Amino acid sequence: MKLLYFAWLREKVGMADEQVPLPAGVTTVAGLLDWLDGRGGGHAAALKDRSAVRVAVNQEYVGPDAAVADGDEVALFPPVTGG
Amino acid sequence: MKLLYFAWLREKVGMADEQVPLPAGVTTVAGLLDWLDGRGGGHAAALKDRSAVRVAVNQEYVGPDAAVADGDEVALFPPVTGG
Amino acid sequence: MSVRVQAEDFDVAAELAAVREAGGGAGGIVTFTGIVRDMAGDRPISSMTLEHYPGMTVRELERIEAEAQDRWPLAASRVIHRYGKLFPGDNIVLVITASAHRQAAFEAAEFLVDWLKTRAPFWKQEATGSGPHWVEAKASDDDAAARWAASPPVARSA
Amino acid sequence: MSVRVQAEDFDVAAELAAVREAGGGAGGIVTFTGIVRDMAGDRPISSMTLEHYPGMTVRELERIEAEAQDRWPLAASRVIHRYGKLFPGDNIVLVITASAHRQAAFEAAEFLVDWLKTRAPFWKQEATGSGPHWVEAKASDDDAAARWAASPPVARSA
Repeated sequence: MKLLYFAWLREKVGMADEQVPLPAGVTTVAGLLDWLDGRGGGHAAALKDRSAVRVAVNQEYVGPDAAVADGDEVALFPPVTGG
Repeated sequence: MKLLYFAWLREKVGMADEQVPLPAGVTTVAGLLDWLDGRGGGHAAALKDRSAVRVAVNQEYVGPDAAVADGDEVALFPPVTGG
Repeated sequence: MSVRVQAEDFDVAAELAAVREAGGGAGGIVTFTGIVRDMAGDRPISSMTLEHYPGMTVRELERIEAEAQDRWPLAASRVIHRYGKLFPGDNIVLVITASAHRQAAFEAAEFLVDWLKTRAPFWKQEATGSGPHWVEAKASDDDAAARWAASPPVARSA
Repeated sequence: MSVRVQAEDFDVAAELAAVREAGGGAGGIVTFTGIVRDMAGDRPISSMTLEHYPGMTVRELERIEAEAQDRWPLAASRVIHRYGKLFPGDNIVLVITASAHRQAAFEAAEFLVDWLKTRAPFWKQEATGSGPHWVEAKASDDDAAARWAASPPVARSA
């Protein structure tokens, strides 16, 4: 699956995107965030305050219970500030 | 006093403005309208439906109880439709 | 902070640039352009004539604008209203409001348009196939204007 | 009926002319122009960088515009949002709505701006004397957007 990071999440993670295989046992957004958090370092720092993280799967906003599958594009970012 | 008529009130009265001395006994807008109505003809036709007549004295919107005095500019017109 | 009543057309871009200049650090600018329609209900309009009360119009527009300035934190504003003979597609009225708070700019612009429609001494006469007729004031315009009687200004961040 | 995401500036007058052309007999056009401010609170801003999510932004803007079209009787509309490095006074965003009903045009424009601020995947980073910092989302923007969840469209006459 493709992971994308934006704004300060990108800065904390230390990269704009990465390709990872679907981690074993991960079926939802919440599960994916737990797994990323478990990788420690920049990922853990970026996910420290989970309430500040928004997620889009295949470019659609989703909640923590949404399903993720291999091949998905999953984007993590802070609340938007455009307009 | 100077009387001004606008829009269909002007058309019904048959003139855009006229100069009249303050009629005897007239002290309010309502009194002035009664006096104008009593002149008959175009004036009476224009004042037939009093609820459709708006009045400004010296370029300020006023109600029927407002005072009128000699030298005033009194304008009669239908509800506005600009904008 | 600027009202005009004029027969000639106005240039929205030029007015917007002037408000932008005057508005300094305003984060949002709202513009309303009112345009002569080509239909009155189901009758095509060939032209429209706007009569006004010259002595009173500028004065009333200034009052309406001052009221908007009192109610909302506006960095700049502009109201221009045309009179005379106009054709479908022509500009009639322009309202511009600039504010650091976008909702203030929106509300003030809406307020100005609502008040223009119910307070500014202009009368529209439309020329249609069945002859000229005076446009009747709409109760909905009074309702729209009445909204502002009780409502306090809101100033959320832009 | 038209959204764009672009690095280059937009010409408000040209966009307004295009909406006017597309809008046919629309009696009212509302425009919102969002501009880079020169201050963030009490700190002067030297520049601002807008990051966005290219795959998702146009899609989300189209969805927001379609929602506005569903809710209000719009004759035409336009949404343009810039990204990249911008300076105080630069244009950021443009929303235009045209409708026969002025209140519909106003409400739809406000709805579009509110939704842009809470749904469109853009992030602002401001450069100030104390270095670059990411702008934080405002609760007031969520409140503004939440207004539209329950409110039915209104269509008084223009």
